[in-house]
Amino acid sequence: MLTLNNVEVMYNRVILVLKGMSMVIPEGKIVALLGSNGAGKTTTLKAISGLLRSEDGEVTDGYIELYGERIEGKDAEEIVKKGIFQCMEGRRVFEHLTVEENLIVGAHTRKDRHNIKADLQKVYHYFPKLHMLRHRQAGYLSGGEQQMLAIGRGMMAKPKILLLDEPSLGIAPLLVKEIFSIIKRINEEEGTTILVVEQNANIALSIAHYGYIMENGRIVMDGPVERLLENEDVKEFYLGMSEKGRKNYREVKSYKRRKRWL
Amino acid sequence: MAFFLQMLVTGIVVGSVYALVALGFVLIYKSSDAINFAQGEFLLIGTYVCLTLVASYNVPFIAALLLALAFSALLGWSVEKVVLRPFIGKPVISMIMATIGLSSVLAGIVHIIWGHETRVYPPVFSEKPLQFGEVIIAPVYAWSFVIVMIWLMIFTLFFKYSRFGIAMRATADDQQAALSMGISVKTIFAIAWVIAAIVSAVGGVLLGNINGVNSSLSLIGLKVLPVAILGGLDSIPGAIIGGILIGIIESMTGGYLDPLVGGGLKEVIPFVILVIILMVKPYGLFGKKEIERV
Amino acid sequence: SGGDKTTTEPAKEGGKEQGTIKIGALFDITGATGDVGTPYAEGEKAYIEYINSKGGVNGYKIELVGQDYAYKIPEAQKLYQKYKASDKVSAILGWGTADTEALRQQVAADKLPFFSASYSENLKNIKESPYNFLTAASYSDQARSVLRWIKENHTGGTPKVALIYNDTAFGKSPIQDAKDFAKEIGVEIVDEQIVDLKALDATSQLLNMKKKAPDYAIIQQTWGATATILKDAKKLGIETQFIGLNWTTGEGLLPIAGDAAEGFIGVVTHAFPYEDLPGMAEVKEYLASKGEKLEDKNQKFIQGWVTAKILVEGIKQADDPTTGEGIRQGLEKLKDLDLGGLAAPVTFTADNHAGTNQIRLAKVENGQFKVFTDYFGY
Amino acid sequence: MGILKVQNVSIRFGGVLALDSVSFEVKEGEIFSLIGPNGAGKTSMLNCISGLYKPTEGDIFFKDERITHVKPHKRAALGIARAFQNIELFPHLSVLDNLMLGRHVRMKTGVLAGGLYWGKAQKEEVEHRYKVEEVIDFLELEHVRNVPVGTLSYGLQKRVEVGRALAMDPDLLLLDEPMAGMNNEEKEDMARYIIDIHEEKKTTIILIEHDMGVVMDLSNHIAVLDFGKLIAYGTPKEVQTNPHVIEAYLGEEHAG
Amino acid sequence: MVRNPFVMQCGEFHVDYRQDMAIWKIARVRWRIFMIVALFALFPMVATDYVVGLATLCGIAAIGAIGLNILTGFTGQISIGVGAFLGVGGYTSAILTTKLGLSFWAAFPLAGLITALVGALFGIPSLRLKGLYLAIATLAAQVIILFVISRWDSLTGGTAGLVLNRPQIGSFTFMSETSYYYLMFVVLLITIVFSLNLFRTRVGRAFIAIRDRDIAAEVMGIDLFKYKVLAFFVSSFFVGIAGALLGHYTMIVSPELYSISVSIEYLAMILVGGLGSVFGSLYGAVFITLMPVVLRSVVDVLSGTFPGLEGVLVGMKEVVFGVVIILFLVYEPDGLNKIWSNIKNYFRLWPFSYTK
Ligand SMILES: Nc1ncnc2c1ncn2[C@@H]1O[C@H](COP(=O)(O)OP(=O)(O)OP(=O)(O)O)[C@@H](O)[C@H]1O
Ligand SMILES: Nc1ncnc2c1ncn2[C@@H]1O[C@H](COP(=O)(O)OP(=O)(O)OP(=O)(O)O)[C@@H](O)[C@H]1O
Ligand SMILES: [Mg+2]
Ligand SMILES: [Mg+2]
Repeated sequence: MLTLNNVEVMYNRVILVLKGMSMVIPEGKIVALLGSNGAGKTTTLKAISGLLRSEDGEVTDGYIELYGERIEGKDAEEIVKKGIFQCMEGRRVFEHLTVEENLIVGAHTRKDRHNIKADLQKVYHYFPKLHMLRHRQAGYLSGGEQQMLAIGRGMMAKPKILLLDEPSLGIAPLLVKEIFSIIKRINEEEGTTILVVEQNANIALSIAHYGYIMENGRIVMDGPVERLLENEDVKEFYLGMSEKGRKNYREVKSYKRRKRWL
Repeated sequence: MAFFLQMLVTGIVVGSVYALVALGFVLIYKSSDAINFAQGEFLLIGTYVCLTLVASYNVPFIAALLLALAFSALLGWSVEKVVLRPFIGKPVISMIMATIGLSSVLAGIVHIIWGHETRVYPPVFSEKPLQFGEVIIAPVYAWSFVIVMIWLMIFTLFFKYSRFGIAMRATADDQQAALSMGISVKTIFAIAWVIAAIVSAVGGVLLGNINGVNSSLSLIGLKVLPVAILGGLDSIPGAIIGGILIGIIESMTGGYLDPLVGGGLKEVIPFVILVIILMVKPYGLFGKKEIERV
Repeated sequence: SGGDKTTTEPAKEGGKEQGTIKIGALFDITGATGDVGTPYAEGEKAYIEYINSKGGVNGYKIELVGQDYAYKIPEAQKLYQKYKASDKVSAILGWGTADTEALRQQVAADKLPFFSASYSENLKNIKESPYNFLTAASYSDQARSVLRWIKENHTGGTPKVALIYNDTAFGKSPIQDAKDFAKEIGVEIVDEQIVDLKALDATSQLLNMKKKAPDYAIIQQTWGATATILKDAKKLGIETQFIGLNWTTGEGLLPIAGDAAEGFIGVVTHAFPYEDLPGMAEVKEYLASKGEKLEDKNQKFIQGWVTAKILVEGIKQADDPTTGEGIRQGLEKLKDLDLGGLAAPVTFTADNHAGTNQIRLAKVENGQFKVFTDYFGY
Repeated sequence: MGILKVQNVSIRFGGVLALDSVSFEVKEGEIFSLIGPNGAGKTSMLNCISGLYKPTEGDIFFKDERITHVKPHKRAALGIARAFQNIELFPHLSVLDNLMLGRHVRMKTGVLAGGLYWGKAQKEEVEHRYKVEEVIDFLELEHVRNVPVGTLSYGLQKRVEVGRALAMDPDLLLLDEPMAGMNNEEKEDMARYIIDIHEEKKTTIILIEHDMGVVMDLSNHIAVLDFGKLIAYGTPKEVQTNPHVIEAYLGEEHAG
Repeated sequence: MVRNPFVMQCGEFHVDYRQDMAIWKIARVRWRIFMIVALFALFPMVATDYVVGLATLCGIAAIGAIGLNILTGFTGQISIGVGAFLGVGGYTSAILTTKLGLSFWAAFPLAGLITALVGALFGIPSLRLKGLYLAIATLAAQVIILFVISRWDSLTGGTAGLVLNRPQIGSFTFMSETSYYYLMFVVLLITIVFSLNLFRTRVGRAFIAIRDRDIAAEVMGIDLFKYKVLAFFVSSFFVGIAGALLGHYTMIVSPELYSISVSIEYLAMILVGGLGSVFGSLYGAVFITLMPVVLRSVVDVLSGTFPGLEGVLVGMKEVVFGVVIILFLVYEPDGLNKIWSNIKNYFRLWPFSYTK
C-alpha cells in the first residue's frame, strides 16, 4: 500500500541523508526497519509523514506513493488525514496537557467525534497505567509512561498505517515485551499496518513479518523475517549473537569486524 | 471609608479595562508562546473602524461595533496569513520580532488613513455616572467590567473543552508534535489571531469611548503587558485578575501614597509589586510552569 | 511631513534676486504630540509659502526644510545634524520641550536662532541659551498671569489654588515659579496633583484634591489628560474652577471632554481662527489663494503661522540675514512687533529673548472657547 | 570503603512517592547498576545525587561528606559528573565546545582575562584542549569534532553526552541509560567505552540501563527499585535469581 | 591559474591547538579584517560631517547592541530595560563630569562600572525568573530607574535633565564630528575584540550553556545565579559605556531620551542583526539606525515630486520600516549576520558552490 521509490532527502539544501531509499509496506503487515545510528531511519519516517519541512528538509528525488497516490511533499495534516500517523522519536508528549487531553489531541483529525469516548476506554484497556495517570500533566510522567502515552495517542487517530520510531527506547524489558505484544494486537485486532523503526532487533523481528535494514541512507538488506534471522551478519551485528549464543559484553573485542555489505 | 471604597471600585473597573487588553496577549501566547507587540495597533484599528462607521457614516453603534469586529477578524486572519505564516516552526523570538515590525506597519497604515488628530465617539454610553451609595462609576467602566467577565467565561470553557482549544494549547507546547497529530498549525494560528483581534477591538472601542481615539492610544499595549505577565502569560483568569489587581494597586497608591511623595508613584509601584510577586511565583499567578525533567 | 522645499517664483520686489535663506524645522506629525504638531507645522509652512509668494524678504527667498521627527529626541538630533551640515540652514523652527532642551547647547555653539513651541522658563536664561527665542509667554509667565487674574477677580478671602501637572519637563516647568509667585502675591497653593499624560483615570488625584477644597486648579497638560481631569471632576461633582495653560486650550479639547468642558477656562496665547482680528487678513488671503477655508483651520495653525512670521520679521531687520548671528541681531531689533492680535506683541533685546509675558483667557461656553479678556501680563 | 552512601532517601511529588526511604552504598571504583521498571524512581535518585532534586527525607554522603543540601554546581566540583537520560547537550555548540564545557570546573579564566585572551587565559584554553582531545579520540568523535551537536543523530549525541561527563574527569560518573536507542553493535562499543573508563581511569560508575545483557555483564553490584522502594540489592547473580525482581522487572528469560 | 580571492582555508592547516584556536585562523582572513578596519578608520577623511555624525551614532548603538546581545543573545536573558541602562551610563558620566568635575576619561569607565553594578542589581530576579517573565522584571528596572532619575532633582536635574560637555585632551576638545567618530571607533573596536574573545573562553561558553540548557549547565558545575548576574554585569557595562558616549555626543541627558521605545529599538537591532552574534549586533545597529534616515531621504525626494502626498509618505515610512524587518525575519530568521556568512560560504565553495 505504501511505496518508497529511491527517495532522496536533503537537509538545509546541503546535507544529503537519504540516498535512494526504496521500500514497500504491504497492507496489514508489520514491517521492521533496522539500522545503526544516523542511518536515516527517522528521516525516512519523517519523509513519509511530511514532517521534514518543519526541519528544513525536503524530498529532492524519487517518490512516495500511498495506494498509488504521490504523497511526498504534502503537508503533515493532509497525510494524517489520509491515515498515516507517526509516533515521533523521543515521545514528544504535550507536557502541559493532561494524559487524557493528550489522547484527545491524538484524535484531532477524526470526523467521528462521538466514538472518541469509547476509544479512550480502549486505550486505557490496553494501557491500564495511563488510566491511573489520566489527570496528571504528561510532562511529569516517567520516560516509560510517556512512551505508552505516545503510542496510545497514535491509536486514538485510528490510522491505516502507524509509524513507530523506536518505541522500545528507554523502556524496561517486561514493558517492552508488553508494548510489542500490544503493537502486535493492534495490528491483528484493528488491522492497522505498522512500520516500526527499532534498535532492539530481537524484539522487533519477533513480531514483524518483513524486515528492512538500512545503512547510511540506503537499504542494504531486506526480506521476510525468517530469512533475516538466518543471516550471520544480522545475527552478529543486530541480534548480538556470536557462534555460541549471546556474547558477553565484557568479552567484546576492541577491533571491529567490517560488515560484509559495506 | 467612602474614599477607600471609591478607590477600590475605581481600581477594579479601570483594571478590567487593562484586563480587556491583556486578554489579547494571552490569546496569542496560548497558541504560539509568542508576545504580540502589535496588540496596541490591533486595538487602535478596531476602534477607528467602529468610530468611522459611527461618526462619518452614522451607523448605529451596535451595528458599527459588529461590523468593526467582523473587520478585525478579517484583519487578524489576513495578518496571520500574510505576515506570520512563515514563522511557523521558526524560533519564537523571531516571531515576536515580526510583531514589532507588524506594529510599525499597522501604525503607518493608521496614520495614512486616519491622520493624527484625536477623534471622539458621539456619546454612546450615558454620561450620567452610576451611583452605588457613595461610590461613583462611569458607565463605560461598568461595561468593561461586565464584558471582561463574559470573556472570562467563554474562553475558560473554550480552552478546557473545545477541540480547537485543546489543539491550541498542544501547538504552543510542541509545534512539530502538533503537526504530527495532523493539527493544522496554520489554522490554529489563524483562529488565535482572529480571536485576539476581535478581543482587542472590543477593548479598543471601550477605550475610545473613555478618552477619544488617537494613535497614541496604541501605547496602552505596552502599559498592559505587565498585567498579562502578572496573571501568567497563558492564563485567561490570570489576565483578568492581574488586570484588576494592577488596577487596584494603582488607584490605592494614587489614593494613599501619592499625596505623601507628591505624586508619580501610581505608575511605578505596580511594577515594584509585580517583581515582588514574580519572585514568589515565577510564572505569574496562574501561568503554566516550564516543565524541566532530565 | 517629509522635507518641504516651499518654493515659488523668485522674488521680484525689494530689488534683485538675492538668493535663498534656508530654515530648518522639526515637525511632529507621527509622534505622541502629532495631533497638535500637524496643524502647527502646516501653519509654519503656510506662512513661509505666503511670504515667498509676496516676493520673499528683502529679495531673499525663504526655503523651509522641515521633517517629521516623531517626537523622538535622537531623531531630532540626526535631523539637526543634517540641517546644519548638509542643508546649511541659518535658523531652526523647533517643537517640543525635550528636544528644545536637547539642542539648546548645540544651537548656541552653532549660532543658530531657535524658535520652538516649548515655552519653558529656563529658556529665558540668556547666558545658558543665547540662541533660543520665546515667541509667547513662558509657561511660568502664563501661570503667573493666571494667578494674578485669580487674585484680582476672586471674591471672599484668599483664593485657594491647586496645581495639576504631569511628571515631565513640560509638565513641571512652571510649577516652582507658580508657587513662588503665589506666595508673593498672597494666593494659597493648597494642593498639587500629578496626572500622567496618558492617564485613563484621575479619580484618586481629584478625590485627594477635593479634600483640600481649592477654589481654582491650574492645569499644565495636553488635551487628553485635561479631558480626563475635567470628566472625572464632573463625575465626582467637584466645584473647583479649572484653568489650563496654553496646551490645554484649543478646539481639540472640546469633543473629547464633551459637556465636562463647559465653564473651563483656558490660557490663549494665539488667536482662534474664528476671531475677527486684523491679523487674520493675511491668513485669509493665503488660504483663499490655496482654495482653502479658515473654518477648516484651528488655533495651532495660527500658532505655527505666527511663529514663522516672527522669525521672518527678524530676518527682515537683519543686516546679514544669511547667517544665524545676523538673524539673531535682526530679531533683537524687534520692538512691540504687532501681530494684528493673532498673538501678543513681541519684543526681543540683546539680553532678553522672552518676547512677551502677556496672555488672554477664554471660557468654554456651549461648546466653544470664548475669549473674555484682552492681552494682559502680571 | 563506599564513595557514595544513600541513607533512607525519600522524595515526594504532590501525590507520588517517587522514592520511599531508599538506602544503598556504592563502593569506590565499582560499576553499580540501578534498575527497575519505568517510573520506579531511578532518574529521580540520580537527580537527588546530582542535586537537582532535594530529598524530602534522608541523607546522601559523597566521600564521607554530607552533600544532601550542597548545590548541584558544587557537587560537580566535588567530582560528580552525569550523562542524562534525555539528551541535554548544548545543541548550538560544536562537539568540541560541549566537551570544553565539561572542563569548566577545572578551569579558572575570568571575564577580564577571557575577554583580553592574554597569557594565562590562552595557555589554560590550550592546555585543556589537550584533555578534551583525549576524550575525543577515546570516544572516536574526531570526525564530528566541529559539528554543532544539534544536527547529530540520536546515537552520536548519546556518545557526546557521555564524553562531556567524561571530560570533567570525575570520581563518580552517573550514566542514565547511555545505551538507550542504540543497536547491538553500538551497545558493544559503548560497553567497551564504559569498561575502559572504569579500568583506565578507575572511575566509579553508577549505571541506569534497561538492557539486562549489559547490566548483568558490566555491573559489580545491582540495586533494584520498584515503585520507589529498593526491592533487591546484590551481585548480578543474586539479583538475577531474586524472585521479586523477576516478577517485578526481569520477566522469565533474563532470569539466570 | 587565477586564484579565487574568496577561496580560503586551502593549504591552511594548523600544527598546534594554539593556532587552531586563534580567532582568525587564516592569514588571508586576518588581512581582510585589517583592510576593513583601515577602511573604517579612513572614511571620515572623505565623508561629510553629516555622514560621519550618523556613523558615530551607528557605532555607539553598536556598542550598546553588543552589550545587550551578550545578555539576551548569548545568555538567553531577555531584557527590555536597555533604555534605562543607557540612561544610567549617560547620567553617571554627566553627574561625575559636571557636578563632581571629574575628567571624562575618569568618568567614562566609571559610568560603565556603575551601570554594570545597577544592571547586576536588577539581574538578581533572574535567580528565579525566566524568559518573558524576566523580561518584565527588566521592564520594571526601566520604569523604576526613570522614576528615580526624574525625581532626584538635586542630583539629576530632574525632568529637565543635565547638560554635558564634549571630552577633552589637554586643550583639544572632541567637538568636531570626525574627532568624536574616532573616539567612538576605538571604543567600538575594543568592545568587539573583547566580546569575540569572551565567547571562545570559559565564561562565554558558560553563558551560552546557560542559554541552551540551564539544568545541564548547572550539573556541569556552572553556578547559574552567579553567571546570570555576571552576564547582566558585563552586558550593562557596555550599555553604560554606550550611554556615556551618547550623552557626551548629544551633550544632554534627560529622562525622555531613555524611554521604553529605545529599549525596543535595541532589541530590534540584535534580532535583525542576529541573536548571539557579535557582528550581528553591529549590522543590526547600523541597519536600525540608518533605516529611518534612508527612508526619510526617499520621502524627501518623492515629496519633492508629489507635494500632495507628504502625509501619506510619512505613513509609508513606518510601513516600509516594518515590512523590511519582517522580510528579513522571513528570509533570514538568523539575522543579517547569517546572510553575510551565507554569502561568504557561497564564495568559499565558489565556483563549485552547490546549486539545485
Ligand atoms: N534537522 C537536521 N538537520 C541536519 N541534519 C540532520 C537533521 N536531522 C538529521 N540529520 C542527519 O541525518 C542523518 C540521519 O539522521 P536520523 O535521525 O534519520 O538517523 P536515525 O537512523 O534515526 O538515527 P538514530 O537511530 O540515532 O535515531 C544523521 O547523520 C543526522 O546528523
Ligand atoms: N519533577 C517531578 N514532578 C512530578 N513527578 C515527578 C517528577 N519527577 C519524577 N516524577 C514522578 O516520579 C516517578 C519516578 O520518575 P523517574 O523519572 O525517576 O522514573 P524512572 O525510574 O527514571 O523511569 P524510566 O526508566 O522510565 O526513566 C514517576 O512516576 C514520575 O511521574
Ligand atoms: Mg532516529
Ligand atoms: Mg529515567
